[in-house]
Amino acid sequence: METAFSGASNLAEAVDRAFIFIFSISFIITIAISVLMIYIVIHFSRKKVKNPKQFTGNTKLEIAWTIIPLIIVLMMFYYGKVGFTPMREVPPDAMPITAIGRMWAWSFDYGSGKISKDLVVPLNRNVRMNLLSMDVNHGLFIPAFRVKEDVIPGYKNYLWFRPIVKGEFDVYCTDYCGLAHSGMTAKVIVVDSLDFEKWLVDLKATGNIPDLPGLTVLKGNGCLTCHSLDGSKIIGPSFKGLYGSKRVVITDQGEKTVDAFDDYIKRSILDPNAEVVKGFNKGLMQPYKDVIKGEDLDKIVDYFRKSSEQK
Amino acid sequence: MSTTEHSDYIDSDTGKMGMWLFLFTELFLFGGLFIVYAVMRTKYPEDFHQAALELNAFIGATNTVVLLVSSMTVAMSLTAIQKNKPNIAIGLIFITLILAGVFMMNKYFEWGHKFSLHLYPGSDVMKTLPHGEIMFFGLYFMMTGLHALHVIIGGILLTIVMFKLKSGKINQEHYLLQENGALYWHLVDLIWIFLFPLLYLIT
Amino acid sequence: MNYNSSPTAPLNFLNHKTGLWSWLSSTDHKRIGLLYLYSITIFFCAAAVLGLLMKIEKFAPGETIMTAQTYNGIFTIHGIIMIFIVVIPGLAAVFGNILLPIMIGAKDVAFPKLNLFSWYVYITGACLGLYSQFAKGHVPDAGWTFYVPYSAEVNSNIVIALTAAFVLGFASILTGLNFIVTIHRMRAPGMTWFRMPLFPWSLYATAWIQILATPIIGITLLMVIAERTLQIGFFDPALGGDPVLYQHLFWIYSHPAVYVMILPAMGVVSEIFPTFSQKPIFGYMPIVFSSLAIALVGYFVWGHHMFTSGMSYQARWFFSLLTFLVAIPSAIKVFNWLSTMYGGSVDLKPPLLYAISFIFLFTIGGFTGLTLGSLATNIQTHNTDFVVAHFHYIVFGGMGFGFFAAIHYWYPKIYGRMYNIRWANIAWAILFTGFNVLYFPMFILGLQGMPRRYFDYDPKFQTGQMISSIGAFILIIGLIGMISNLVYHVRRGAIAPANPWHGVTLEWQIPSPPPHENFDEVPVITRDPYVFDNPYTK
Amino acid sequence: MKNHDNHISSYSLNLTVLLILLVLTTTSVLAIKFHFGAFTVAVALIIASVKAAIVLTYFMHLKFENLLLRLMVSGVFLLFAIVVVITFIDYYFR
Ligand code: HEA
Ligand code: HEA
Ligand code: CUA
Ligand SMILES: [Cu+2]
Repeated sequence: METAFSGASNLAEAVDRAFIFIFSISFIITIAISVLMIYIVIHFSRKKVKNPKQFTGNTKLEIAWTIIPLIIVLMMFYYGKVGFTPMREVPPDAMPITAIGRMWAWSFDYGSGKISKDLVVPLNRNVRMNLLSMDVNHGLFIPAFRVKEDVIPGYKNYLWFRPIVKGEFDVYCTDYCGLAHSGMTAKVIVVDSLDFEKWLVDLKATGNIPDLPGLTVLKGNGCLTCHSLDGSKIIGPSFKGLYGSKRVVITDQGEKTVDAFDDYIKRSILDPNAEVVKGFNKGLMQPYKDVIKGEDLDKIVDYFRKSSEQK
Repeated sequence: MSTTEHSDYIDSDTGKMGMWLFLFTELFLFGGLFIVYAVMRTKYPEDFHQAALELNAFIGATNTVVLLVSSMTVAMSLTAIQKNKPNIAIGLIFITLILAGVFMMNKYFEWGHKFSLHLYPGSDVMKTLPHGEIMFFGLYFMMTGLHALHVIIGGILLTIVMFKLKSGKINQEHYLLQENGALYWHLVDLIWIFLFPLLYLIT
Repeated sequence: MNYNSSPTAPLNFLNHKTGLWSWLSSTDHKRIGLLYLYSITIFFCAAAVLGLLMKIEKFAPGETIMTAQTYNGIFTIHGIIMIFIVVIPGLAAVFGNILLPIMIGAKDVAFPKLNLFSWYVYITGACLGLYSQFAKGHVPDAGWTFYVPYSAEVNSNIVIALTAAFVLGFASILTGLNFIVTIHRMRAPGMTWFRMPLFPWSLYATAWIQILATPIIGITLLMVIAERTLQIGFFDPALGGDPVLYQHLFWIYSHPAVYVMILPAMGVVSEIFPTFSQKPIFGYMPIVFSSLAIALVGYFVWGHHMFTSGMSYQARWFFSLLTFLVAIPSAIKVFNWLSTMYGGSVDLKPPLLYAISFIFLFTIGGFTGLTLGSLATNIQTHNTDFVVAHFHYIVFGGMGFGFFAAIHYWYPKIYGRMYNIRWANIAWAILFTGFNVLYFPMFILGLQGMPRRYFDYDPKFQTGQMISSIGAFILIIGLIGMISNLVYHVRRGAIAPANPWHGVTLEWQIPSPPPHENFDEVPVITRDPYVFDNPYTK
Repeated sequence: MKNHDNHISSYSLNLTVLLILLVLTTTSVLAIKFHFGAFTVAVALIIASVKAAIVLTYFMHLKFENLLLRLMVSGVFLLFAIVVVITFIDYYFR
């Protein structure tokens, strides 16, 4: 179970120490200033003081309140730096996982053909996340672990941590990335090493459904955040009964009706903005030209065909 | 505006200071582009090298000379009006304007050539180039384009100066506008002094 | 804008000419200042209502009163209006315009026509901002920071919004330019640099930031426009561009811009504390030089907005260190203000109330700024509600309350009328309470991990969000109370004397409202700005 | 409003300045031909800066302006240089 402030990674302690240091000093000084102001307003009120003193400064005081805050902020800087430095020093034995951010879903690629929408990690193992963006900036934020780095296209950013508490924690996207930015969440699930090994080799458990490989591809690429399978409208049109249906689409040339067979479906994935289904907005979906490759496209079409036939 | 309205009675030092501050903002405007250039050059040294070979250093050099000479003629026109020789001043400004025209002509042919080679942003040829080269041409068009815009503005300013010289509104006693126009023109020159080596020379 | 009914017999800048056109064509710095005041107030109210709408939406998780698309559009235009249209021009364009020339003993600013021109540029920019909301297509939804690649790709009226920000930047540059030249060239005889009051000093520091930082954002926005319209890929990774470079360029301007907001507010309270304590400012020189130091060092800390962007380790700690250093001049000022009141004859009138709450809110905002500036803690708080709370505390609590302090201080000077003091005190109390109820919970939410720019949230955040939303309603009551008091008494207030607070700077030596030409004869200054040699309290 | 106390720079001075600038331009064109390797950029920029300085001092009359203006101009260039350097603290160490 997760509590608000308790840290669940090896990095949390140093971060929290910096928090505590800065907040304590801030608290003391803020209170001191407020009390002083109230005291002044009462004690030197116009009713009492008819003859204000006319002094204009004091060099010793000025030096004091330059030097003392300087020392304080340098200490704050020090705590911050000490808490931060280990975050950039990834231990060489860390297990690499690629976090893929796209509008608007995370997927975590373990390399071995295992792609998951939640981040499952073993307890007490160093984990290195390689951050990869498919479209715009995202931010990978795991509050309980005290880690956050931006996921920027064209850049190879990374972060690492070692989970020290078992449980489920939130993953957020902290860089504004459009319509469903706030829906771009996931879970970190910290499990025992043994359970983790089991989970990793079990390709079925998290979405890899061998008899429906197309669905696996859809899930792995986050398509289902915007397209439902049950006919409800999320952000894009639903996939329900798609194959073989008639679509009214808007193109640059105007409105037209097309039949949703293989070609249309592939076109809509590779270049979604050329033909936009009427009633939906252009530009919300990025082209998947470089993302979903030939074989996977066929799997998707195959999946659509089969699920339409079932009905 | 009636006489009691606060009028623009600007003495020369005040006016000149305003102009200089404005020039500072212009410098930082181009400064942003220079930062982009510097970063991109360190990222793609090879591509920048290749792309810069496409530019014609000869046209660049010609334009440098044209601008330098024009800079001198404006400076001299100021000397002329200070010495109370308005006709010489007008003539010199006129030469400056002609040089500005020559500069723009060169620019026109240079750009036109690039366009005929389909080397413009978003073109089909451009899309096939390596990233750094696309960036180089992007910067090239943005920087020279913005600079050309400044040449045009400077030209308009100097034209106004010329007419005011003719009508005697600018004279030996009052030539603030001419001074400021000249300052602006020198800035155009100053920026080109950096653009020329960065875009045309260093390959 | 017809002040004919004003019974103040002598002609002044408000009534010497009448009719709308006499205002729209006036090159009088005081009238231009008022034009800014009215336009800014209108935009502030509009954007504040948008803020309230966001809070209502967030009262409960899920969709309550608007869709995600609307929410994203609203925080974008809320940010654009508040930053570019309200607080950046804010104090400088309103009170700087009205008071700077008077306080340095000048008849007007150096370039009066340019001054009027900048107002028109400003209005053009502001209208473009509005147009982006109503033009065909989607409202812009990239946040006020316009981060690429999103802003370069999304299909909404981004180009209009970018152009608006560009034009507004131009207005800001022109104002800054005007002020620098005014201060250099127009000071009255005897007004040496160090006899200049502190408000003009703060404007001077501000103006330098305005002219040296704004062009950078100008060119940056132009590059994004070029990217969208001409397909030049400066920032698009698919064309070799660099999204992080955009962030550098954006913050090279936008960090110094936050000091454009706060420095004039610091100048205002530096005027208010001496007057209401009937005592010279404590540490005149340190305050002057800390303003200049903030302006200078503030130019080099922009990277603290990008600590998680994958910057190099060296850059991160360098920017963190400089961020901490720039806090020192602010600390110096706070202590000097406190010492100014200490030993004085303190009169707790509304301007002082606002000035004191300024210190309180600015301190909280500043310390949370330090939390954000420290590397380890920034990683946790970046782009969460903690940042939102930080900047509302420091922008609204700092600059906003500074603005309210200024209007309560100079109101009798500008209009020659007095607002109702008790009414003002009550409004202040509600405003202050509402403010803290609204924004304080956001610190805690942020620490718990609530990200910003979130339309929807995890139900575990609901308590905090609800308290915060309630605060917004308290705040709105206070704000309406304050504004209505001021508006109501413009015509109906009691006639104010020329110097109701017994101030000693030049603006208090001329009638209220000031005459069209400010001074009958050019004043000659023979002493320091804050000499209360004959405190009226004696 | 009068400009009398202004310095008048003679025609010949202007001409000399132009000639120097042209010589520098030629130098930099030739210098690039020699390929200094990594230093080409530096050489080109140094020559350009010298040219810029000359334009500022003579054509733009900074030599004859008051100290304040000269300080401002150098300050502005310095500020810009610092900003570039700081940006490179990021890019250089990546
Ligand atoms: C008026 C505007 C204003 C001002 C003055 C400041 C002032 C400061 N700001 Fe803030 N800031 C913003 C407006 C402002 N900020 C905005 C709008 C954002 C968000 C932008 C966005 O992303 O949308 C932001 C974001 C922001 C961030 C980035 C957060 C993130 O996104 O990760 C950081 C990080 O360092 C920061 C730090 C600071 C610091 C250290 C100061 C310092 O200058 C504060 C100094 C003041 C004090 C320290 C308090 C007073 C001093 C004392 C009481 C004396 C005692 C002091 C000591 C002993 C030290 N600010
Ligand atoms: C000066 C700056 C300023 C001010 C004063 C405010 C004021 C307010 N702001 Fe704003 N805010 C910003 C600057 C400011 N904000 C910026 C820059 C952002 C970042 C945008 C981004 O992320 O891109 C932001 C973001 C922001 C968010 C975060 C959005 C998100 O990240 O999800 C929220 C959420 O609650 C918010 C709320 C409010 C509220 C409730 C107020 C309230 O204080 C407003 C109080 C006022 C009222 C409640 C109404 C008052 C009514 C009247 C005065 C008169 C009535 C008028 C009529 C009858 C017509 N603001
Ligand atoms: Cu992805 Cu926000
Ligand atoms: Cu900042």
